[in-house]
Amino acid sequence: MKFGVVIFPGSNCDHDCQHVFEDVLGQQVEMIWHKEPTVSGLDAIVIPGGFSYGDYLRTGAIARFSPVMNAVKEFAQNGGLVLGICNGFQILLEAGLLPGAMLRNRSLHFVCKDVYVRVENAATPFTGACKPGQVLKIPVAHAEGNYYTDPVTLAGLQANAQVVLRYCTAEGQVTPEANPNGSLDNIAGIRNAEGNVLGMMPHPERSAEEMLGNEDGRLILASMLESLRKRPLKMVGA
Amino acid sequence: MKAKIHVTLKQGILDPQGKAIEHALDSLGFKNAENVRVGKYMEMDLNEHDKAKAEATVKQMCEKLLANTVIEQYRYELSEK
Amino acid sequence: MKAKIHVTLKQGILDPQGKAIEHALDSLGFKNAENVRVGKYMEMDLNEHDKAKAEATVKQMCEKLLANTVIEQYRYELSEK
Amino acid sequence: MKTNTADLKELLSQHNLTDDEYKKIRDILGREPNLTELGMFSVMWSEHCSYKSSRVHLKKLPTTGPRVVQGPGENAGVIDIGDGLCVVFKMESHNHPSFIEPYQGAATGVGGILRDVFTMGARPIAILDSLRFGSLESAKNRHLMRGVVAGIAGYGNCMGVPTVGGEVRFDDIYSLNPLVNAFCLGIAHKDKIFRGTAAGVGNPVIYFGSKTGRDGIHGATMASDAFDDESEQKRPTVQVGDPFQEKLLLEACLELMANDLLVGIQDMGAAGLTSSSSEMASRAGNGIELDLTHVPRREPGMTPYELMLSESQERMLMVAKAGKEEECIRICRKWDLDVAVVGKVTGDGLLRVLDQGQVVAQIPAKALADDGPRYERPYSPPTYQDMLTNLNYDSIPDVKDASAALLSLLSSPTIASKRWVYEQYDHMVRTNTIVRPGSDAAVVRIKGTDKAVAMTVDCNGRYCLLHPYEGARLAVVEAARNLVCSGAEPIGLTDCLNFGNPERPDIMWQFVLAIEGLKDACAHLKIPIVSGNVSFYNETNGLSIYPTPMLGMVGLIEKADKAMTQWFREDGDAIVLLGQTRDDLGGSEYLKVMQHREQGSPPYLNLEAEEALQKFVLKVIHEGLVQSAHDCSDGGLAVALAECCVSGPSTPRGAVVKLGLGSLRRDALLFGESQSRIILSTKPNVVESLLSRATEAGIPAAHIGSVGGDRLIVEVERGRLADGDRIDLPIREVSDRWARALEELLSQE
Ligand SMILES: Nc1ncnc2c1ncn2[C@@H]1O[C@H](COP(=O)(O)OP(=O)(O)O)[C@@H](O)[C@H]1O
Ligand SMILES: [Mg+2]
Repeated sequence: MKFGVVIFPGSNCDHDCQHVFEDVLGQQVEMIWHKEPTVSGLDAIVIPGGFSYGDYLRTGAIARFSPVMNAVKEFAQNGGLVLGICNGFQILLEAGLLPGAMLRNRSLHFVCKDVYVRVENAATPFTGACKPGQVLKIPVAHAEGNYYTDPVTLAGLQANAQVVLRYCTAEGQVTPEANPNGSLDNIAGIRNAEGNVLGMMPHPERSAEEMLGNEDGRLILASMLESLRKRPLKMVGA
Repeated sequence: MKAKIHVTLKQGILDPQGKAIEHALDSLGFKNAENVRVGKYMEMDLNEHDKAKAEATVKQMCEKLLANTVIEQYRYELSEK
Repeated sequence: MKAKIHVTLKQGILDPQGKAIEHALDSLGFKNAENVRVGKYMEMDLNEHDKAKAEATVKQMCEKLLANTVIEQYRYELSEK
Repeated sequence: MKTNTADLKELLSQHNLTDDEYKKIRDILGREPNLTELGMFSVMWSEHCSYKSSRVHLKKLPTTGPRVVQGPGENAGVIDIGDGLCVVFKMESHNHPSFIEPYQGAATGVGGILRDVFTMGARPIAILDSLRFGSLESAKNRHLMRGVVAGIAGYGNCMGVPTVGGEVRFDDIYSLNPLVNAFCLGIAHKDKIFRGTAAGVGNPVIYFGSKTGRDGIHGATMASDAFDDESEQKRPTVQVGDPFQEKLLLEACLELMANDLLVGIQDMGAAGLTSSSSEMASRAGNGIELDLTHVPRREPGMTPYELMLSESQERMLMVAKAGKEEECIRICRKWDLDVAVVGKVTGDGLLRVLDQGQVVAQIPAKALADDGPRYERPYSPPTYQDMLTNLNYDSIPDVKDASAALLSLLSSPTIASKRWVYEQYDHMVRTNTIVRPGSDAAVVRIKGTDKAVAMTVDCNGRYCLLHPYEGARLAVVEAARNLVCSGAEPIGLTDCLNFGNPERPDIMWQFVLAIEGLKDACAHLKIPIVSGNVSFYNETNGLSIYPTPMLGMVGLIEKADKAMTQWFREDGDAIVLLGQTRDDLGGSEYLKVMQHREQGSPPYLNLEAEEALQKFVLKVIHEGLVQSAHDCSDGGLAVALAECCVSGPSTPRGAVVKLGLGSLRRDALLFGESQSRIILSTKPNVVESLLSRATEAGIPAAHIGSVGGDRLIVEVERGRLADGDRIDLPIREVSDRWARALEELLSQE
C-alpha cells in the first residue's frame, strides 16, 4: 500500500510517520509538500503531528489553508482513508473534515506521557484490529488536546459511534483522572460520519516498536492496512 | 485604516486560562476579581480608505482565519490611522 | 465594576505570531493588511464600586501578574457593569 | 572619536571596556574607533565572546582522542561513532537572560544551542537541560522555574527535537542567579561536517533567516556583566524567540548542505553579524565586506551600530560557492526565509562594513575574533574555605529515625522525581528515545544502525564549593557512571562552566582548581572535552553562585538493545552493591536537609577504583548478566535503593536489604554519598559468579538483598537493632513522596 504523509512548515512527526509505515510496516510512503495542489496514487493520507505554522493564532488554523488541504478534502470525499495525528487532528478540525475544536489543556501545560485509551468503536478502518473496549497504551504530546464541541454535535457523535477513542485508566475506566487534557467526554479520537477520516491526539507512530517499549499504537496502523487490503480494488484519487 | 479586533471564547465555553488567572489573582490577594475571561486582541493597518470596504475585509478575515466560530466570537473597530 | 484589559507587546519587540498571521492573510489574498500585532485581551468583574480603588487594583494586577512588563505594555478601562 | 575624556570614560563604561582595552583598540586601528567600531569591539572583546579570563586555563583541558573529529573552537564538538557517522554536541548557558525573562531567556537559549549544532551539518536529535534555582519556598523562584521550563518546552517541542534528560538542583545561592544550561546533540555524516569558515576570496556572503530588529543589543555585554539592582533597566534587551522560524531555518540549512552549495556557515549568536562575519573571516585568514544596505530589517531607521550588534534570533550567515547564490536563495525562499547576499569574502583580512556606499566600520577580522585581551587573573583561596571544610562530625548526632530521614530526602526537590518538568517536554518525538527521562542517562537510538547514544548532564555545585578540584573530578566520574549504568561507553564531554566574577581572586581560584579537576579526571578516564562554554559574573550584589562546572557527557552503545535502566525489573531478583561505603557525609544532601549544613569535605575519590568499577559494570551489562544498574549519588545508598524501587514505568516494587554497619556511622552508611558505588539487580542464579568476578577485578561487592514485596526494608546489622537502624516503609508511601514532592512545592501560589 502507498501512504501519503503531508509536510507542513512546522510539521515534526512527518519523519516518524514515514519511518513507521516504511520501516516497521513495510509499506510505500510518499512525502507530500503542503504546496501540492493534488495527490494521486495514494491508498491513505496521514496528517502528522507537529507545530504547523508554529501553532500561531490557533493550532491548525493556518495550515488548513495550504493548497494540499483541498486535495486531502477531495481524497476524503472519494472515500480515501485520512488519519490525523495530534496536530493533524487539530488541522482536520479547523478544516472542517471533523466536527469540533481544540482548547488549551486544562493544566495549561504541554503534556508528554503514556496514556490509556479505550476503543469505543472497533468497527472502523482504524480500529478493526482491536477488540471492542480494548485498552491501548499510547503516548500523547500536546498543549491543545482539550476537545470541545457543542452539545448537539456531541450527542450526534455519540449516537453515530463517531467517538472512537476515549481516555481511560489502565483498567479501562473512563474517569476524569484518566483525562490528560480536560477533553469533553474524555474524547481522544473521533471519526467523521462516513467513517473514513479519523483524528486522534495520541501518537500511534510512537508506540509501534518493541524497542520503544510499547507496540499498542501499531494496532491502529495495522487496522488501516487490513481495511485497505479488504477494500474493493479502486485506488482513490488515482 | 487601522483595525482593532477582539476574539473571545463564546459564553458558556470553559476558559482554562481565565480560570487559572482568576485562581492566581486570588492567591495573590486580589480576592475581588471574578469571571476572568481571556481572549485575543489584534491590531493591523489596512491599506484601504473606504470604510465600508475595510469593514467587509475585516469581517471576512475574522470569519475565515482570525476566529474559530465553533468556540470563538469576534468584534472589530475601524479607525483612521 | 467591569475591567477590560489589553496587554500588547512593546514597540520593537518581535511578534512571531503577528508575523505568521500577516503571512497567512497575505496568502489568503488579503494583500492590504500590514503590521499585524497580537496581544491579550482580558475581561473581569471586580467587586469594587469605588472607581479609584478599582483602578489601583487593576494596575497592581497588571504589574504583578497580567502583563510581563519586560516585553509587554498594558492599558485598561473600567466601566459600571 | 571626537569626545572629551569625561564622555569617553562614560562611553567606555557603557561598553564594559577598560582604558587599556581602549588603548589596544587604538593601536590595532592606528586611529580612534568610531562608535560602531567601538560597539563591535565591546561585544567581541566581552568575556562572553572573547573568553579573556578563561582562555589561558581552558588550554589545559584534554581535547584530543582517536574519535575526535572536531574539538573546541568551532560551533560544536564532533566525535566519530563509526558507520561514517558523527555526533555533534555542545552545551550553552543562558543564565542572565533567563533571570530577566524566564520564558524567553530559556527559549532563546535552546534556540541558540540548536543552531550551534545544525550549523555544523548535523540534525539535532536530543536536548538536555541543566537548571539551578533558589528555594521553591519563594514565589519568585517558583515563577522563574515555571517560566524557564515552559520556555524550554515551548522552543524544543515546536522544533521537534526531544528533550530527553537533564538535571534540576535547588539551593538558595541560585536565587538571584538561576542557571539555565542547555545541551544539544545532533547526528551528521563524517564527510559532511560544515565549519564556520569564509574561504575563497570573492565568494558571496549570504544572510538568511529572520529580519534584523533591535533585539538584545548589548546582550553579549550584558551576559558578561554582574547584576545589580539597576539591571532592571537592561530589560528591553531581551530577545524573543520564534521556534517556528528556527524549524524552517533548520530544514533550509540541511537542504542547503545536502546540495553542496556552501563553503562555510555560522549562526548569528551573541554579537550577531559582528561575531559571525569576523569569526568566519578570521578562521580562514580572510576578510569580509558587508553591505548593510541589503540586510533585511524589521524596523525602520536602524543604525549600522544597531545592525552590527543586534542579537535578533534565528539568523544565519553563509559563505556560498561562487555562482551558487541563486540556488541558495531558492532554497531559503522555499522555506519562507528572508535571504539576501550581503557581502563577499575579501583577501585583505579586514571586516569592512558599508552602508549606503559609505564605509562605516573597518577592522581586522582577526583583531575582533582572536586578538582580544587575555588576562591571567590573580587567584587565591577564599579566607572562608577552611570554615567550610572543617566539620566536626562528633558534634552531629547520628540519625534517629532512618525511615523519616529517607522520606525527607526523597521529598527534597533536588532528589525528588523531576516528572513535573520532563512531562512538559516532548521527549519522544523522532521515535528514537529508548530510555526516557527518569533513569541515570537518556538513551536515543540511531535509526539505520544498531547503535544508540546515551547522554547525561551532571554537576554537584556544593561539592565544587567545598573543594573545586574534587568537585570537578566528582562531576566527571558521576557523569561517566550514569552513562555506564545505562550500558554506554563514555566517548566525549562538553562543559558549561558557571562561576562568579573572575575579577575576584577567590572566584578565579575556584575556576582554576575546577579546570585542574576536569583535566585530571578526563585525562585519566580518556574522555576528551570537545566543546564548551564559560559563564562568568553569575553574581548579584557581591554574592556569587557556587562554582558550577556543568558537564554534558555522551556515551556510545554499539548494540542499542544493550541499553540498561536503573529500576528493579522483577520480584525475586538479587540486589548487589558494588563499591565501598565510607564515612562520606561531607557536602551530602543529608547534611543539608537534616542538619542544615553545607559543610565538610566532598566524598573521597580514587580514580583507579572508579575506572575499574565502570569497566566491570559495562562488561557485565553487555554480557546480559544485569537486570538493572543505578549509581549512588545524592542521598546515598538508601535513596538510590528507593529510586530503584519506584522510578520505573510500571508499579513500584518493594525490596528487602540488609547492610553491615562495620565501623561506620549509621547516617553515613545509609545517606552518605561515597563515590564509585553502583547498585545492580540480577537473576538470583548469576549472583555468585558475578560476586566472584567482581572480587577478582578488585571491586568490593556484596549481595545485600532481593527485590519484592510491598515495603522497602533496609536493616542495618550489628550487635542488636535499635529503631533508627531500620528503614521500613510501605513502597506506596516511598513512591508517592518521591513522585509528588516537586509538583506540590510548585503548586503553591
Ligand atoms: N530538567 C530536566 N529535564 C529533563 N529531565 C530531567 C530534568 N531533571 C532531571 N531529569 C531526569 O530525571 C532523572 C533524575 O535526574 P538526576 O537525579 O539528576 O539523575 P542522576 O542523579 O542520575 O544524575 C534523570 O533521568 C534526568 O534525566
Ligand atoms: Mg545517577
